[in-house]
Amino acid sequence: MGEWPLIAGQIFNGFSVASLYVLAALGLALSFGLMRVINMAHGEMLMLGGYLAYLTLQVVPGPLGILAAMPVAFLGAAAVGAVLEATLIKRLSARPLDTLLATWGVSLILQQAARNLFGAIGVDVRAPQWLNHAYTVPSGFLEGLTIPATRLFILAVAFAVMGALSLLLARTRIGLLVRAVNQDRGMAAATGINVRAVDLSVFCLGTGIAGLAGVVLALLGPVTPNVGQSYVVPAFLVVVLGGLGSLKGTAIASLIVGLFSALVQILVDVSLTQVLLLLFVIGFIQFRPQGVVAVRSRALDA
Amino acid sequence: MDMSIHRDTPTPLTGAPLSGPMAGPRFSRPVALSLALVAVAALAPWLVSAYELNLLARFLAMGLLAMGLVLVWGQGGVLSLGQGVFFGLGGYAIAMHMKLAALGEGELPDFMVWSGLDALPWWWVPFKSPLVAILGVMLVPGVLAALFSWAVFRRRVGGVYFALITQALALAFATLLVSQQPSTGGFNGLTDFQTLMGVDLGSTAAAHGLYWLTLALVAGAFLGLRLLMNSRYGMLLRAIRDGENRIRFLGYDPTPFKVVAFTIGAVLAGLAGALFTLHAGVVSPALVGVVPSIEMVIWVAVGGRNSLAGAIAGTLAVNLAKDGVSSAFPDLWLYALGLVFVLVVTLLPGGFAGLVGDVADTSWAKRLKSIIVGRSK
Amino acid sequence: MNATAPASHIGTIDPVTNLLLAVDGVTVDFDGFKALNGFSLTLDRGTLRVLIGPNGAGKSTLCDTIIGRVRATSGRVIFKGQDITHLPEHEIVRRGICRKFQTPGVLSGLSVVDNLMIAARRDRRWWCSFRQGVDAEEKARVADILETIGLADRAHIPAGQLAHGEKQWLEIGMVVATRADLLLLDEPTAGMGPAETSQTAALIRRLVGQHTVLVIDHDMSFLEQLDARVTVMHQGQFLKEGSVAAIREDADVAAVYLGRTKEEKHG
Amino acid sequence: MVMRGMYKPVGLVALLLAATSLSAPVAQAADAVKVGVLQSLTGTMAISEVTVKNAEILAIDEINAGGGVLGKKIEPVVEDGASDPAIFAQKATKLVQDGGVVTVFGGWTSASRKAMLPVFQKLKSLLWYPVQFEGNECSPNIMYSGAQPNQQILPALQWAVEKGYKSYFLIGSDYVFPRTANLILKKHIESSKLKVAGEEYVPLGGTDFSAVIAKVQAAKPDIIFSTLNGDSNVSFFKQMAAAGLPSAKLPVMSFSIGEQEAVAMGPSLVEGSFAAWNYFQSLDTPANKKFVAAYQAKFGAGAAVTDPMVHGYVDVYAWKAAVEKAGSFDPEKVRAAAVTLDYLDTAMGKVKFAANQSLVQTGYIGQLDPTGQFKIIWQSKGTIDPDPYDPLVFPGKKCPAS
Repeated sequence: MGEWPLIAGQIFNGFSVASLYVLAALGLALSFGLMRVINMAHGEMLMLGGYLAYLTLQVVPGPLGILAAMPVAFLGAAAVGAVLEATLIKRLSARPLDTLLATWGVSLILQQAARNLFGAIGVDVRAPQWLNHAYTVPSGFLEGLTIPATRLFILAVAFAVMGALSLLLARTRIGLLVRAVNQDRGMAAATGINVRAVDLSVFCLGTGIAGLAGVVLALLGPVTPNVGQSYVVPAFLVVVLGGLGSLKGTAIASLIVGLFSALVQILVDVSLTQVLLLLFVIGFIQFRPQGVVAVRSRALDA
Repeated sequence: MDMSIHRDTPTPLTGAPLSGPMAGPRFSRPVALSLALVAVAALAPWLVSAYELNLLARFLAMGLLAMGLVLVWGQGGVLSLGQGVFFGLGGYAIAMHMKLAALGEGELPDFMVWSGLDALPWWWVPFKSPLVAILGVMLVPGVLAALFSWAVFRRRVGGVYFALITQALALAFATLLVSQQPSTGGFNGLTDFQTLMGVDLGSTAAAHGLYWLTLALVAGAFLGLRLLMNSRYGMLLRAIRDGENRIRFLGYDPTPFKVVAFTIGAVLAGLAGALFTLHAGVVSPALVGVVPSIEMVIWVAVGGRNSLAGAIAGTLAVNLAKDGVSSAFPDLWLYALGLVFVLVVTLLPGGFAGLVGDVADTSWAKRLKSIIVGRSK
Repeated sequence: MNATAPASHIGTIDPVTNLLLAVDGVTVDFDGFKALNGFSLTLDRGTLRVLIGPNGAGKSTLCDTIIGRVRATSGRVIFKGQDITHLPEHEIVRRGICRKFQTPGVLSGLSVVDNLMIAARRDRRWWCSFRQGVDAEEKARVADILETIGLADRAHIPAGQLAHGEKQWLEIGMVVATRADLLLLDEPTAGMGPAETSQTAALIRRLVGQHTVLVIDHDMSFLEQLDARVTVMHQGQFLKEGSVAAIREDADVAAVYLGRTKEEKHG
Repeated sequence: MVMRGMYKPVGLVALLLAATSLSAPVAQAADAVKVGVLQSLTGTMAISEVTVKNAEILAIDEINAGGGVLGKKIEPVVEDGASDPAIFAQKATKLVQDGGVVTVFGGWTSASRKAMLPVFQKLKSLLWYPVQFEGNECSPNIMYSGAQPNQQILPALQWAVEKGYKSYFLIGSDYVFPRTANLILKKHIESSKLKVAGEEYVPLGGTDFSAVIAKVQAAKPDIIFSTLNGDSNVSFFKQMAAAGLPSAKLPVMSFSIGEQEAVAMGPSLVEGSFAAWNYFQSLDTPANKKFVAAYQAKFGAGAAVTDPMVHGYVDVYAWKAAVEKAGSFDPEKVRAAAVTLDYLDTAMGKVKFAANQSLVQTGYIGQLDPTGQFKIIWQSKGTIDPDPYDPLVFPGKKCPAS
């Protein structure tokens, strides 16, 4: 087995990791684009999704449990997001940096609540048998390249979520309202749009997607009280790279981060990859401070 | 005038500016108060036990970092979630020197030996000199902070973005320290220090001396930062916080002002890290990562992001509470810490310094006071 | 004023004339929408010019382009014979252009006098900000401006607590305090009553001569009080130039404005 | 006035300080002796260390129920190390200097032990450290009951060599223990003329193994030796299974997966994989049955019992035996007595402290069954003497004679 399968495998892994980051970062980017706030408890929405998957699997065991878990996690996390938005984010909307700190507090509380409810050691969520196999290239120059079905499944979920979201934003009335508020908050409010309701729905949608992401992350990783923390910092970097809350920007930024990490890992270990990734991001904003997708308009902040 | 931020409309910190930013006569009373406070604190070695003195010294060292955050975050509006990095750099700089100072000719620190190194890494070599180490405590974090913040601010990346990037910096730095075990001591960090410039660190005299050194630096930084905040620089920094573009279109370049604030914050963090390392006897990646870095911000949030004294008080209060509560009620501590984040930031953006200011200004407080005083008679 | 900065070679423009500013064929393209489309304008030293045009004509974008907040897609901005098209904003300001924004851009956390002191500061390099003490000349100038804009008795309250009209005046004061040669005043009378508007017009007329002033406004009575040459913009392009009276009578100007004047006044 | 607001908080803290310094230690009953229990109750390590604290408290309670030590009841003082070495050092000082404890049981990470070491040396006290570690350390003020590398890692290699595995892939979390363990393993594998197929590290808590698994697939080893820590194990086994490499296909020998971790990960995920320890819950001895029953009676019927827990438990009993032999609570005398004790019959079998203050104990290999318990499939021939310095990797290094 030569170099090629390894490189091809890493390109696939780059896409796979990117799909995880897209799912983890999408909700974050959505509410950041609209409300300019970052929810530091976003990682705990992923965690919540994992635990909801665990609970669902207790009720619906069997091969299709994981599919049932996705809507449950979406709704559960969206509900928690609604509470968070209505009680906290709303009050702090004019102070984005303070929102960061306050939601960090929420994240500590949610982690400890999970510890008290489910125990510190985590729970068991397993990929069903129909996902637990891999496709291997039998011959040719890519001989030995292995593609796990679970990772394909997560890629598919990521594409489906992005597709659904862009349809929602482009084709529905809710999407129209979101775009209106996104473009000019004051004007939208003046034309009678209930800006508060739009904020609330988008925030819920964002946390819901995080809940959904939590389910698929549980297929490849642990479900523990602090699992959110291990995904949330890369998700933040995706938001920084992606620019202001555009779907396209988030997807491209995830892909950049995923491919960069996967390809650099051929040469150096994972620890060093993290450092190089940060340097890459700082280097990147030297050239494109506004992120992958620039929003160029007259509405610059005075 | 009140020292606190009042909700979203920060009140200025300067006195009557036409009579100059250093409104003269007002300065004497606070100076007298400061001196009295420092004098009382200087007596601590005879008032508290050796352990409590050590604890106080550690927390005062952290207070140095907290005051830096007042400048960076309170005055400059720049939220750094990566102060642990600079704290760690200062700590490691002094720790490396102490490790080297304990060695004989040609010896290596033990962790290097069992990591398979046979020569000292080049960047360790200068730290043999105590002078380099002491300068390094300030210069290494200072230069890194200046370069890093300049690279980010000059592209006008700030606010939430900057906070997130500093958090990634904290994660990357901690990971790097852990993974480069042969030259950093890895997860274990550096510990077991014997002497600093010939002084036996285990002695009571050293403990007292280091405490006084910390206290002196805290007092010095307090006065220095007050001067700075009352200077035209301080005024411009606050102006940039409130309207960066307005300042830019008045012909100022905001970038260096923010870079200077961030760098001063980092130098203070580095000093704090070095002092903390001397008091704690250990420096490790556990002090520099994402979680400790954000906890540093909460000390300041609790005390008051615009109050130097509040920042020290907040640091002492949060850490004393942690010391007391986390052993007896570990679960409760985590809930409490989370709630403090939420409540202080939401309801008390000026921290307790702001609260105290507010309360002192309201007439009902005076009435309450008179009632209490009246009753006690 | 700033001899060390590299001066680009000026082709058609003769630096010895009275010319202060030349906007030379500037186009600004926002994702296909041309806010400015090959627009040119020249201003002589010590003159007053009024810029009008319907919403979206590109008036604010022109100010933004001169001051560097928006960058020209093509074309040049020449100030005092030097190309400033690509200079950083603060460099442009230091060369002598200052702008009042449409929505008052005062520093609400600082006191009125601090706002003016910051604007009046001649040396704006960061390393000079650590010095203690106040320049006597700057202090006198600020006191003078405080009198002029009528805020002397409110000098020490936070600027955020001023009424809207007072904020406008404060910002005009700040712009003047910078000693800029060219003042860009974007809607200086927005939110003002007739009496305040007249005072503002008088103030601006006093500034002319010492400064070159470019005013953007819609209020016809204000324009008449200013009594200056008027340039009319439409869809990012030059439409007409002339005296207030001539512009008033002009059929083309009437055509682009017709039926829209009322809403303009509120915008 | 400007300053009034500024100085109030200082007054507040002065009050707080006064309060703490006034909270004088509760007067100690004449018939009680204080010992410290110092584990992380918060932070990332709490998950593991709380169970060790439980086991230590259990032993103390049992001894108290049986009459105490030298006629005194043991009074445990529990402190939180908060997963932070600096706090471990701080709390160790607090316990010994201000808390008046005669000895301390605690620590898990090497980082916490290294931070506490100077404290115990300076204050001339004694720490009982219960977790397997990388060796390379001998302090007269620490009793090391956890395995030295030659008591856990090398027995595992010996077993694998006996089983005929030729090609070894080393995967670890990126910190001290895995790095040192793998350094030792590499030397021994190479000196046995076998092959190291690869060596990979992921950051502590890392969740992405895609690249590591790709490298494993490329190297095609016979067995993986894993020093992964904590949650990373879950990600590793899930992603191995997803890549079509369950432990049935490619065996994994873990050094940090115990009964507790196996239950948390879902036993079916790790079923069939191997682990090397000096104790398994399934150990079939009367002493162990009694210990497990007592633990589960106190902390829940299904509670898992692990190697570090039993070491913490045994430490307390070893301390008691040493105190009784010395006839004193003085740390110096207790230490001298501890290394001259005869074999104790404990839940983990016959153990005693060697002259280098590490524990003489047996090495076991277990294979995980579907219930999360280990089936013991191999054990060392008799007890193994602890050797803090591997002679192959660190020739000539020895503990200073104590």
